[in-house]
Amino acid sequence: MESKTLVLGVIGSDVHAVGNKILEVSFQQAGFDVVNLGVLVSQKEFVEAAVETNADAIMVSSLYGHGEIDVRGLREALIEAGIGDILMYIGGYLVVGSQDWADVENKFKQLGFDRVYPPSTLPEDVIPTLKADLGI
Amino acid sequence: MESKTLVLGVIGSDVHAVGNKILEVSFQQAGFDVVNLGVLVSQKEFVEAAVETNADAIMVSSLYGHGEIDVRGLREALIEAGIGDILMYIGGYLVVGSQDWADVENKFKQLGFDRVYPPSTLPEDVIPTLKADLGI
Amino acid sequence: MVAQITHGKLDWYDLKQEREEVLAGWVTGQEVDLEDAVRFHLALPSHLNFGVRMAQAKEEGKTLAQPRAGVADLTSHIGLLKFLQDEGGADLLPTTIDSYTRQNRYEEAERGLEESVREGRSLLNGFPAVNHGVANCRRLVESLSVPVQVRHGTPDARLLAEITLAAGFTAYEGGGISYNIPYAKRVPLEKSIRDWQYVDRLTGFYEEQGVTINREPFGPLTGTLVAPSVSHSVAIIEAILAAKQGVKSLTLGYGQCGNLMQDVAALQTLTILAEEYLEAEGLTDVEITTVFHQWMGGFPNDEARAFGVISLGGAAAALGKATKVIVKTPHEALGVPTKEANAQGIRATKQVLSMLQDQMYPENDKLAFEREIIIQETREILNKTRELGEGDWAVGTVRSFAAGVIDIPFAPSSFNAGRTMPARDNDGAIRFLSWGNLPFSKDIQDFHRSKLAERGKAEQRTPSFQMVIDDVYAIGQGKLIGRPR
Amino acid sequence: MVAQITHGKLDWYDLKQEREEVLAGWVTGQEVDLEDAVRFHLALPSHLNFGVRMAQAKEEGKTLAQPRAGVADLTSHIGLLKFLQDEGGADLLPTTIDSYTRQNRYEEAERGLEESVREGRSLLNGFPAVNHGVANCRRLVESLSVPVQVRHGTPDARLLAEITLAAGFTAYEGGGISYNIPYAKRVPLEKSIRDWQYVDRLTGFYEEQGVTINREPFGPLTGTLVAPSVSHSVAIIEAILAAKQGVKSLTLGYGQCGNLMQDVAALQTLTILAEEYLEAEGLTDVEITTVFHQWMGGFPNDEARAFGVISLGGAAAALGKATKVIVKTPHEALGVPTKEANAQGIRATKQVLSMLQDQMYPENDKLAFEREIIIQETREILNKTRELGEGDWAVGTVRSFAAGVIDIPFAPSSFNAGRTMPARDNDGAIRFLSWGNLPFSKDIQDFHRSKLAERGKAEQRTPSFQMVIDDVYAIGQGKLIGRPR
Ligand code: B12
Ligand code: B12
Repeated sequence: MESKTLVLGVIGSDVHAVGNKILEVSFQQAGFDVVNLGVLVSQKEFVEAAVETNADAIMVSSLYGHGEIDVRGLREALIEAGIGDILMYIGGYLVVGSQDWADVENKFKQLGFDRVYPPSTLPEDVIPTLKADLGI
Repeated sequence: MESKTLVLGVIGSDVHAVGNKILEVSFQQAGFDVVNLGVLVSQKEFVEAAVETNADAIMVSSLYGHGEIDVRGLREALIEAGIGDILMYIGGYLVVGSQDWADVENKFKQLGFDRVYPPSTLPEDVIPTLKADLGI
Repeated sequence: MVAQITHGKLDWYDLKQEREEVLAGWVTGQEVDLEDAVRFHLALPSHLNFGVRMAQAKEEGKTLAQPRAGVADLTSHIGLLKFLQDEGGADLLPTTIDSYTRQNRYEEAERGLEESVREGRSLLNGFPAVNHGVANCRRLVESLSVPVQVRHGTPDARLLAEITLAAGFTAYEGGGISYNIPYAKRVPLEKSIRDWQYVDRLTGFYEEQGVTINREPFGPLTGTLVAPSVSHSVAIIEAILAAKQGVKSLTLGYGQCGNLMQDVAALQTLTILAEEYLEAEGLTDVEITTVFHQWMGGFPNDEARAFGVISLGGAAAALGKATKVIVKTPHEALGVPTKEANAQGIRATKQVLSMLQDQMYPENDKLAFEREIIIQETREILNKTRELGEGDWAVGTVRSFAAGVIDIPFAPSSFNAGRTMPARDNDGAIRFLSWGNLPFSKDIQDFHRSKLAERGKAEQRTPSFQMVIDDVYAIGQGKLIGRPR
Repeated sequence: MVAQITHGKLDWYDLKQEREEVLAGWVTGQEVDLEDAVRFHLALPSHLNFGVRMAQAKEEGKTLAQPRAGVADLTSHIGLLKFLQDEGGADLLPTTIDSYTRQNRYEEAERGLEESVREGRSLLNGFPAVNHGVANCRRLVESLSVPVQVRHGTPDARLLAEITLAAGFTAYEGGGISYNIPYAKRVPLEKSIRDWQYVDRLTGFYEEQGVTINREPFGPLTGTLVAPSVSHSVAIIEAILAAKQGVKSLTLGYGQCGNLMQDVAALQTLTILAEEYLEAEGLTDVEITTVFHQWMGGFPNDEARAFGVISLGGAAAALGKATKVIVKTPHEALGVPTKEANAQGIRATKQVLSMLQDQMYPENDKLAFEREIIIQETREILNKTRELGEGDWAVGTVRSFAAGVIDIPFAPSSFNAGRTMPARDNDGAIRFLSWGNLPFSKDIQDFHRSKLAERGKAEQRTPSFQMVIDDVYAIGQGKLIGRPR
């Protein structure tokens, strides 16, 4: 299998590191090249890392509730950097409190994400879809 | 204070004895003469005891949920026995499950009870009202 | 007058006429065909057998969770049980019987059933299994994927046993003491013991045909401040009486007191004592498991607080290594629970059980002392009972209750002396403020006296019935010990 | 480059210029007037003082309950806290600060606050106290009838401390390690330790004026499989660092592991060790109390199961005699809780606390052994740290982290070695699968090796990172130990 590169990170002022660590290990075990930016990652860092590593997908985490504010403009920044059609997933606790999932999913799709995952997502729930989306 | 007589009992096939015991002691301490019929008391026993002891009030308990079925006709039986206007209270878990209290209260008032009490009633919640209703 | 009883094994053939009378008690009695029943049982997969599941859990050191539940109508009842199995994760299921059936008032049960169907809500507080009959009950047993037990509170449960056992239920709760004294007012013990010997002998018959039916004396009794030695004495007598009729699978019960040390000690001593007394009667081939009942007295109204009580009960069951735990619900103080609330109670309990599954309450001196107290008290009660019965446990039980040698607090029965006054000590363990005629030795009496004095001192009041009342309300009001404000 | 630090007491007058800079960090800094602040504090009734309330609870042997809570808008935040006080029965209140403020991003916090007011829901995950300023925060303090604490996760919390302490908050969570390593990525320890010395010195200043401000290092760190010796080491270092700046009221924290014995041993040793090390530094006039955090890792989605976890945490806190417990909510795995869910968490906890209030976890050999392990491990870490610092705890801490002598699992900080791998043993206690550079002696190493081997054997697998992952998910999935299916 041709190896695909994922850029991984937790956006904004968010420091939840545990899920990020587990995703890193799981994606590696599934055969991906993983560039893990860790926690507290700015939009700029995501864009630069994706450009530099010629990444195939960006995997954004947001756990702490400010996701909505933090991701605004990320898709636009990617377009500006010339990689506007890169695959982009987001997962975690995307808003403050619990809201109707369909609304949340819809909101983040409009913000430019291809797929949106709720908090209790396990790596094995994502990997097959990711492979399919990347054509592997 | 002139002493008033209460007939106390748990109606029907109901064996919940703890509240009944506590009510007995509490009413006694409050100065009433208490005729406690205990648990598993039929309508007939209530009526006979009230007539025999020339009671001033009947205090019916029902805890196990069948109260609705068990008390039907009790007021009529009292009327028949010539003590139709005796004061009558009921308390406990009057229906199966939890229903809107206003509905339950209303239902049991229509069944002939002067006052209807929910399960978490303490003796001290009742005694002042009872004294007032009996004019003491 | 009630006939003289003994604890000897009933002769199956002598029971023939009595069985006919019992089965004539309601029209569905005609459906009972023992041969067919045995065939049905033998064809049931073993994962539906209650005793087998309990033995397996004991072996694995796991604590299983079982709710209480029952509604009038069959379809609704099956739906309820499936919900508790699938959404609650119940390891074992119940069928709680309504209160008319418990008093053998089948006409009233029939009326309640009809009205329930008409109104589309259960007007009965349980499932009237006798009225439903064998065929209907089999539909129930076959719809489930875990074992199911009959739970009730019936002094004369002969017809109910005939019908439900023929229908494939593999477990049956109750006993001649535990389903009389807390559940009846005027039923003589001679009668209820003899009626339960019938049930046990019927169970023994099934065992003889290779069908294991689990029997469970009702441990918590009145559920209200019952000290371990009192409930242990009753459980062990019922175990002996059952085993003498051929019962081989016994689950002995105990209702949570609330002091963790006392609860663990009670669970540990229950098996020890039961095996000791069964062995003394030569009854050695009986599988003993235990059941812990989450707090059986008054609950807090608030659901969150009720979850606290439930979880603490789960913790005590797990740490004391009960084989199963009977689960309460966050609606306990509100009325018969919705199925959702019932499932919630199971799930909260299972979370605690599994988190504590590999943990033990640590062995220590105080625990050993607490065990010693329970063992000594129970032996004093049981040995006096055996003495009064001149070696016969059935006779001894009747005489013991008459003499107040066994005495259950708050029991409605007129055959119970009602002379004891239980109250919590300063650590929340249940002790005796007065022990009536319980045949306690001087050191046990001194122990209780000193324990209550200690509490009285801490609360600056003389122990009295007010203390008992305060303790009855305490857990419902968010405390364990009913201390003055 | 960051300036060299020492653990010595900062000179209040030397801080003058730094204080001015800090206060200039946001417009509300101008509202701070220390003289006025001291007057305000001295006029507060003593039942609103956090440290006084904690000392009293310790004296009475009671465990108090405190929630977490914070929303953006002032009125809503006051409403929330009053609800938790009145409907939840919270003994102590929090004010949880939003994550922008924690990173000193006051502009973003301002925007989040404005948007929250506009949309009528909180877009911030906490209360931006700096943006609200002194006068607004005082309204908050004065609206409540129990003490209130600032809870956050801020590496540089100087301005937040200036404002909230001036506003009458009487307790302040955090520390130079515990609010850096789990909460930041690139903040050097020299910087966060020095910034927290500022906060502690400010607290010391208040103490000098007769105003007790309670300080609480954040015990649970990353909340995920942190062994007691690691969190104890951090708590004790922060206690020393704080006390050296004049802090007199300290609450040391520990996050529930889930094994009851380990949790009780951890709570018991925390005070013992803290007093030992403080005394060695000549810091003897410090009041030490403890805080137990209900399970800080991933929670079950199901609310009923969450109640089970919460209640078990309450039980551990009560049996271990923590002075207070920080309460989770049934919404933990769903997102920031509603105020109702938050109050439910408190009430479930309080029910358990009060039912166990007069009960103790029994003293026994295994508990003593577990205490010995924690004590020995902690001493090994702390003594090595002191050695590396040549007697200076601030210096030693920086060097210890650089060397992996202190190492917090799953921490995001690049100043944390991240070389240990914690995992549960076969009883569910947290041990080390690998201890990286933790300065453990051979017998401690052998202990961990044998404990993990025991579990590996029971599960028929070689301990590996998969075991760690399984343990991370376990409680969320209804178990304590992440065993393979
Ligand atoms: C541990 C924890 C912490 C630790 C974090 C330590 C650390 N540095 O990692 C500490 C204590 C420091 C902490 C702090 C805070 N936390 Co926190 N925390 C948790 C907790 C309990 C567990 C998180 C966790 O580790 N889970 C285990 C991992 C394996 O799961 P995960 O993180 O969810 O990740 C999985 C999935 O989400 C998914 N996923 C994640 N990202 C992505 C991305 C993609 C593309 C895909 C496909 C999938 C995916 O896959 C992952 C692996 O399975 C959760 C609640 C919970 N879940 O029970 C709250 C929680 C996330 N925290 C919360 C909050 C608010 C905070 C604080 C703001 C306030 C506070 N309570 O103190 C601070 C924020 C600090 C900050 N600036 O970020 C909230 C978020 C609320 C919301 N969004 O509505 C939660 C939900 C708790 C709550 N109910 O209030 N927290
Ligand atoms: C202990 C108990 C038992 C014991 C009773 C032992 C005994 N013989 O006394 C046992 C285990 C035997 C038992 C059996 C059953 N119980 Co029960 N039991 C309880 C429990 C836990 C506590 C009752 C109690 O003692 N409370 C303490 C006393 C002091 O309070 P009280 O009884 O409510 O009385 C006070 C007030 O109600 C009020 N009051 C009562 N009567 C009156 C009358 C007047 C006039 C006034 C003014 C006030 C008043 O004042 C009293 C003193 O404060 C309650 C649930 C709860 N409350 O937490 C369920 C409960 C009452 N039981 C219930 C049921 C269904 C049963 C069973 C049918 C089934 C079963 N679960 O096994 C059987 C019925 C047996 C029968 N035929 O009656 C239900 C009733 C449901 C409903 N109505 O919707 C309850 C609510 C549990 C539940 N949620 O399902 N039970």
